Amino acid sequence: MVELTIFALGILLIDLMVPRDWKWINGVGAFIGVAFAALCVWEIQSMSPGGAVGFYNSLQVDRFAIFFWYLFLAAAAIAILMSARYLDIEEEHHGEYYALLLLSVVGMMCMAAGIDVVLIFIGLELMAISTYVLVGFLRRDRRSNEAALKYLLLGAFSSGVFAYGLSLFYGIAGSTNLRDIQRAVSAQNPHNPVLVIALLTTMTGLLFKIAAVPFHQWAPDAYEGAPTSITGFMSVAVKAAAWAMLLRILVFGLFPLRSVYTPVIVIVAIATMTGANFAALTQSNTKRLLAYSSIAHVGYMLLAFVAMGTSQPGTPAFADGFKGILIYLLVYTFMNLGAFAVITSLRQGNVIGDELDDMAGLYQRAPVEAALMLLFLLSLAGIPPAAGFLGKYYIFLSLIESGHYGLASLGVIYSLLGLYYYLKIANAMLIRAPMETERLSVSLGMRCAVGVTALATLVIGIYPEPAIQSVNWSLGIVKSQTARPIRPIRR
Amino acid sequence: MVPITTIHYLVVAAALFVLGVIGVLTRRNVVVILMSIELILNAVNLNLVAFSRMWGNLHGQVFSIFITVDAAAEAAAGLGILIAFFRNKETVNVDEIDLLKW
Amino acid sequence: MQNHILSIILFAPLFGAIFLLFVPKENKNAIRWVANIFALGGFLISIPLVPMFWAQRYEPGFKFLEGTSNNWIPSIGAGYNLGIDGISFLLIMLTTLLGWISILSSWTAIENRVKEYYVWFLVLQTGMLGVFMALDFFLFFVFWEAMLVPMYLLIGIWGGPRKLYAAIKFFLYTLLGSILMLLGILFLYFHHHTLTNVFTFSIPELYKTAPLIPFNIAIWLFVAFFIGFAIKVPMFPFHTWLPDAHVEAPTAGSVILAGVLLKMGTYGFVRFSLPFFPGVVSHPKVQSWVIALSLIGIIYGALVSLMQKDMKKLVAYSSVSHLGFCTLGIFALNSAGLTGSVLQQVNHGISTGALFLIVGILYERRHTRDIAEYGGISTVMPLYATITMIMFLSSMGLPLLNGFVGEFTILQGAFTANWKWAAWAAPGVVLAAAYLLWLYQRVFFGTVTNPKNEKLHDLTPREILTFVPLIIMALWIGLYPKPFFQILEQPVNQIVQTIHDNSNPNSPANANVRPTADPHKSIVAKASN
Amino acid sequence: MFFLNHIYLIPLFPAFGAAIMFFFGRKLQKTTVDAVCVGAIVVAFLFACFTAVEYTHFAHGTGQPFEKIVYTWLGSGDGHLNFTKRDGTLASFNADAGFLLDPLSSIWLLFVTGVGMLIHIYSTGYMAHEGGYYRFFGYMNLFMFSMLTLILANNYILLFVGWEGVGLCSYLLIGFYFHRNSASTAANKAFIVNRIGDAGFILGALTLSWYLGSFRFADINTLARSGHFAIGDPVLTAAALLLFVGACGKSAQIPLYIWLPDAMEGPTPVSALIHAATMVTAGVYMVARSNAVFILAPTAMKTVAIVGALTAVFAASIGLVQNDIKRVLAYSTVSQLGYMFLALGVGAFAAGVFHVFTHAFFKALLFLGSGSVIHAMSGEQDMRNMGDLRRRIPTTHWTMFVATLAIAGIFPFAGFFSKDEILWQTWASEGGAYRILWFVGYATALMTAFYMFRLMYLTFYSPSRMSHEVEHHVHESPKSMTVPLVILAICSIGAGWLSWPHSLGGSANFEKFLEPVFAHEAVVLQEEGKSGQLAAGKKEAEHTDKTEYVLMFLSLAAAGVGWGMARSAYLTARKDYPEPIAQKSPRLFNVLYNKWFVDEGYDYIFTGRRKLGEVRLGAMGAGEAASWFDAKVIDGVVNDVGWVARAVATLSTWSDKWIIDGLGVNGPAILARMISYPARLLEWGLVQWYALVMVAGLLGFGVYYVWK
Repeated sequence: MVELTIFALGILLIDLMVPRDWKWINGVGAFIGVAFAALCVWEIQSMSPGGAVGFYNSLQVDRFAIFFWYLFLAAAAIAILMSARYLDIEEEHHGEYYALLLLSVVGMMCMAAGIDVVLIFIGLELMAISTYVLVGFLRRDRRSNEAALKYLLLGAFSSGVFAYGLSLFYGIAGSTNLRDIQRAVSAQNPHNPVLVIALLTTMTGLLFKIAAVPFHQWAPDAYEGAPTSITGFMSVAVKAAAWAMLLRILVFGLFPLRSVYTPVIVIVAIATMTGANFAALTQSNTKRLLAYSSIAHVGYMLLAFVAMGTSQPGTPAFADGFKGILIYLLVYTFMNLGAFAVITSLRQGNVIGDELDDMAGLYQRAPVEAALMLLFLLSLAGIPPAAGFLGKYYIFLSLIESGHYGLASLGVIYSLLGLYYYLKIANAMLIRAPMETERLSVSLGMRCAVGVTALATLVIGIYPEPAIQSVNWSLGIVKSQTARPIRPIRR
Repeated sequence: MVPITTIHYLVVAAALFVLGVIGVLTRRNVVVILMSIELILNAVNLNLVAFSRMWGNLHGQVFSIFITVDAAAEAAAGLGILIAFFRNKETVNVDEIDLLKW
Repeated sequence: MQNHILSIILFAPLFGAIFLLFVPKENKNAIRWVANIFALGGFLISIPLVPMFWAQRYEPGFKFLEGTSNNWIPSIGAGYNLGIDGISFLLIMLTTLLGWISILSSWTAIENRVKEYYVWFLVLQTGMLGVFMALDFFLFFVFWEAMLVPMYLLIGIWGGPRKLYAAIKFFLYTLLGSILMLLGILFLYFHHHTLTNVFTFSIPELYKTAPLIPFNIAIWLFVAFFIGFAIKVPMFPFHTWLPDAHVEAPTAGSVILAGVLLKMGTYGFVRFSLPFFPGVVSHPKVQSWVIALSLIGIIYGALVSLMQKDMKKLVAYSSVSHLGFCTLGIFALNSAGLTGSVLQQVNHGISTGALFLIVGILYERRHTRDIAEYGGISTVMPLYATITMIMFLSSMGLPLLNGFVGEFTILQGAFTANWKWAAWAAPGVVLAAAYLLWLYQRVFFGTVTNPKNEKLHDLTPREILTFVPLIIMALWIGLYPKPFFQILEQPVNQIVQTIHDNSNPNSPANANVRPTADPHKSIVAKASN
Repeated sequence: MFFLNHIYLIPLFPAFGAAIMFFFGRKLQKTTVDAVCVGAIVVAFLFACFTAVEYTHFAHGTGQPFEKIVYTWLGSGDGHLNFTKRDGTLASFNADAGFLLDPLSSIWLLFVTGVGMLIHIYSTGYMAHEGGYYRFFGYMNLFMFSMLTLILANNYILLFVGWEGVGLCSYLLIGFYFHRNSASTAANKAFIVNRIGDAGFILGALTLSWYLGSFRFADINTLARSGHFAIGDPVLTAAALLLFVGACGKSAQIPLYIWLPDAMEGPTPVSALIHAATMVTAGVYMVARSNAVFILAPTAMKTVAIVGALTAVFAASIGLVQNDIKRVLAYSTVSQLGYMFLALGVGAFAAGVFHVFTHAFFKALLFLGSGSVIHAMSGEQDMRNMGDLRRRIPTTHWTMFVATLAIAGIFPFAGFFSKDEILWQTWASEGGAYRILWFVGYATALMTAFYMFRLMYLTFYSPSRMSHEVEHHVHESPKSMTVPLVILAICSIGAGWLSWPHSLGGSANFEKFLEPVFAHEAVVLQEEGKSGQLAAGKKEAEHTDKTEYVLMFLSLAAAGVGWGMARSAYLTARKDYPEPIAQKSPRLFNVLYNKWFVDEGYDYIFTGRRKLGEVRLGAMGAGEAASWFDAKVIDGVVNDVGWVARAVATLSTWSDKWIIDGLGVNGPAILARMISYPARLLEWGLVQWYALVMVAGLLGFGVYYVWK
């Protein structure tokens, strides 16, 4: 993290020096930074295989965290690849962009690794504020401003509520460390009103960040308004970070309260799937459509979370639910980023390219991209052999294992709706006649981005073993939440 | 004269919190809404300080300082974005921010 | 070769598709040649399978096994595990043959976006073959779903005026069924784990545990699978996607759709529903319900096609009727019925495939399928008329042609199961003659009334070539079906045996009684050592 | 034994011919076609004769059947593919391509090949100027193949092959002039009506296999005669009735006879071969073949007898007034078939078969003769425009006259013996009710004589009613046509003598020959308490009976009377001559002339080709209803589900927009004034609305928690 911060600042400095037409240097720098960070993460991982706790017991670098770190870095890297050309077109090429990107990644890392609410909160805010700015990065675009403003107001509001809940937890536990909170909470009667208020307010914050109904409405606006590359980045990285935080707090910290929060989650899950899927059906704006679809995916993941919440740790249902969420996030990162990458590449000199009509006849204009987009869409719809199926598979499996047949069949119906609106895009791309016929010019970075994501989607779909292994590896720790010897590491 | 216990602080904080929420919901001026959010955060701070007093450790106070900083940062970012917005649209009324809908 | 022949057959078309990607898009004829060569190749390399299989047709169990139960995704116990028995063998041969024929038939029919067309077609081919070969449920499901996409695009891109509607309807409808089936699969998977403490998708393994599921749960699983397969077949109330899909699809698409895709449903019944839920299928109520649907399908489909004005729709509804026969045979639950059903599936592939080719040929010349547009065609296209007559006869089940063998065997099975069923199915045979001959009269007999029809040219050599293999097969099965019966004998008898062993004769009474514990024990023992 | 062992070749010769026609026919010369097709039949005929001779040596009197199994057709052939019989035991599912020759089939074999050969020769002349020459002969050969398969099959399923095959060929040949809509319609009618019968047949065969465990005639007969089954066994009765449904379809009995008259749309040789001599007798053959089963089912026997008698008189009554020469013959065929079934029904199998045998000759002759007439009249078929042909086409005239005498049952022509035997058996087989059947048959005999001589007089004797250009085209047919006529004429005289009855001092060789096939039935019949006339041993004893002579005389008298009536009515029929029946009762004439309106009734009720007012009944009606149901209800539901989903979506996302726009139309002022501030919150796309929803959600959680 530290090194990322350094890079971020470094980019800011360089940005002042380099002339206008050398701005791409920033991108390169940011990319190097991400690569270097990945290197360091790998080093940490090899250095302390069992995981380590630092920063005065506020930061736990366990496999769970490392898994997410890799995820964030990958997302950031792809986002950077996507951005360069896009920013040229938008004439918003500034170093801050990359700096903020990297900083938000730092925030995410804190969220994923933090076991102290303070650190988690700081990470959250670091990420959030950077993304507010990134969303509003297109200063001349009213939609962008508006999105940023809305996102900021609601985000700040929600984090206020979140913080309120945390403060109450501190009051109950007398410590801000999740482990202590867990201990204290398990001692308490789960139906103590203060506890419940604390829990609910906290959950409000968490659910807001993962954009679950009814705390989702910021998402479509923000996604639509933001620069497309950022939309992609938000829809995967920010979401993943929020999930990491949610899992940390609800599964790690507040697990004793699951009898209280699971029923609520059930309602939220159903509401999320319903609202999002139905809303997505009639969207005519691709970005907004994908925004709703990503909310719907949150609903599916919440189903898995329900399966976890209603079954004992150690049972296959619990494990598969957990795996389901992580794999879903992993797969989702690639397929959604890929989809947004394709949409980003539609941004040409005169076209904004986020309307469904801009997709029309994409096949004639850029066959490869259209084909890959089809792959991403199928993956989103959960059609094998695309990767998306793996996530669906685990979620349905965990539901079956924990005996939620009703929820499972609900999931069936909604995945049908999902298929329908993904097919709308596919039809536009492959079947409708193109509106303008000149071939789409796609930058090298974009090609790399799309290629990488497509490759990942396909490979994970056809040979998911490594993915599943990595998830198992990362869960080796979360499954057994028993205390482990604390070895402070100096960095 | 009643001794002032943690509960009192909590009640006051809760009141502040609710006020902030109502402010967020009702005021039309974005700046005022930002201020209401500050209100909420202050409620949080009050809580934290009271609790840290109750437990006799410093976690809460540390946390409250962090939150103050964060509030400042948020306000800064918010105002920046608001200025950009104002440039384009010449208004700070939330009920005129309705370009993105449905 | 012997050990990997299945993989070779399976991936030959896919290889062709990938190869095709490197052929320049402008050079249409080159693309056509390459595609046809690969299609023919795909068929030819499946030929060696015939003698190999014939040699071991009586050996029990699956043959040409490939891969293990968990060499693919060990951590969830899914494996790249192939193997065939008599049933899948016949369907695989049918698939390769029809794949080649339909690709050959679309030489002139497809003019725009030729390259994609053939690529998707070859991909589809691999998907279908995979469904019939997979011995692993996960693998099976992957193929089952993957195959929807190319079909969807074939209908959606190269289809008729209402192609979008038809394509989406097809996709959604089928997906609904398959996801329900997925839930069923997952339950079996989990149930196997609870019994044996092993997570595996291997179908032979699940064969051991699935029948132990108590009736009151198994019935729901059966329903889940049933809907999945019934939509695919399609059985009576789930059939409405079929006419739309057929009418809109390009000719070759219809051929494959009718010839192979529909068989997946029936294949699913035979391969999964029966051995997995013997207690349920042999439960009198369930059986009679399914049979009732089949019988309704037979008569209903025939009646509806009697009144169709669009040739292709007529043939489509006739498929509903024919597949009613197939399901009737399957759920008669005896050797004759099952044998006849599988045979009839092959026959339906041959004759209905041919019927769609026939309709397609007229459509290519006149771009209308409206029966009223035609009349007296047999004077302008005598050869075409003759071939059509042969195929109509085979479709309506005239002895010494393939249709009769299957239908009669099915009727035998149905009759011995319950004579009323056969009695109800019999009108279907009469109506089949009615709608087909009436169609023939309206299209081929009489004088050429429509001036547009006077210039029609008779079949080209390529078109003749598409029919030759089908006619040969029709005559072969009609005259000397013995080999087919022998190939089907072992698997069919095995299935019937399973049902017989696991069905409790006085079902309604003690259907809900849990099976005794010792089978579980034995299974556990099996798993442990 | 060469011929017996290669008996399967007999059907293959014509099959070969048909195949040649199918592949190369279009390019062949007429002469080549003749050589191939007629040659095939000639070879088949010779082969058949030799086979029959060999068979007589093989069986030397015992009449033991010869069976030759070529290969296993249906079934895996290794006995592992089984089905469960009614009694729960397993039986192997098996149908061989096997051939059976016994007295019954040898008789059919001989006259089918023989008559077939003659008709082929005849056709070379008759069809000489027709298009699609090769097609015609290809179909004819295909028909011969099917018919021979039918005759020689050793099990029901192979028999069904021939059964459907002849149906197909009759379809193809009726529709030979496919340009004529009437022809193709008649063809469809024939095939579909036959299909109905076939369904019954298949079910009957299945019943037998389910009950007795085999399709082989040999097995079934042995089992049926083993005495394990009580007389009147319900299952066997059902099987017999179902088989009889098949027979009704093929042999044009009530209610399925309707296709045969229309079948006259085909070329005349076809009518002669298929719709008079051979195919239509297949039903008789099948029932006779299944005699062992039928005899155990008295109910079925009664049904057969009654249906037969009714058909006989019914068809004859229609035949009385028809004007199309071929239609008259068609109805007479139906009526004669009725006779045959009457015979079978009363247990006189031998007599029935004998009538088939004689009928084959004289009815073929009549059709060919009428064909020759039509040929001479250059296509005219209406008897009202004929007359006075006897000198113009003498050969045709005298041959047809012989045939008429035969069918009318004038001694000593063939028809006399067979028909008389049937009537006598009907009278004698059982008392009471059966006497009514006898009377019906007797009345039919009278009518037969009447309409046949009506035909003769109108065609050959009465003053000419021809138009002039027709008149001077009239010419005798070529040798290729007349020679077969002569041969058939000789047969029509002589065929009857094969079974010269004992009562007239003969020794019914024909029946003796068939005895082994039916003998057991005699025994059973006696057990049933009937007098077993056809048990040959008993015969002499029976013939002390005087009634047989009385009946003989009566039937002769009937024939004479009919002849007389016809002569008086039509000998001098000029243009628009009076129809005697029409004069007696116009209404009756109308009904008869319109064939009792049966076709119309069927069209209303079963096919639905005619609408009953607004409603359409029958198959087409059901079809329309079903397609409506399919489009509106089933698919409707499917689409509605989709529609509802879309609607919900639209509502959930667009309702607010709609509200706002609606209010916008009314003017923002009203909005501002009336609902100034909550409405603003309502407006979608507003931050505070989002926030409100969030808070609402939070509170909702609380409420939900408390409430739980």
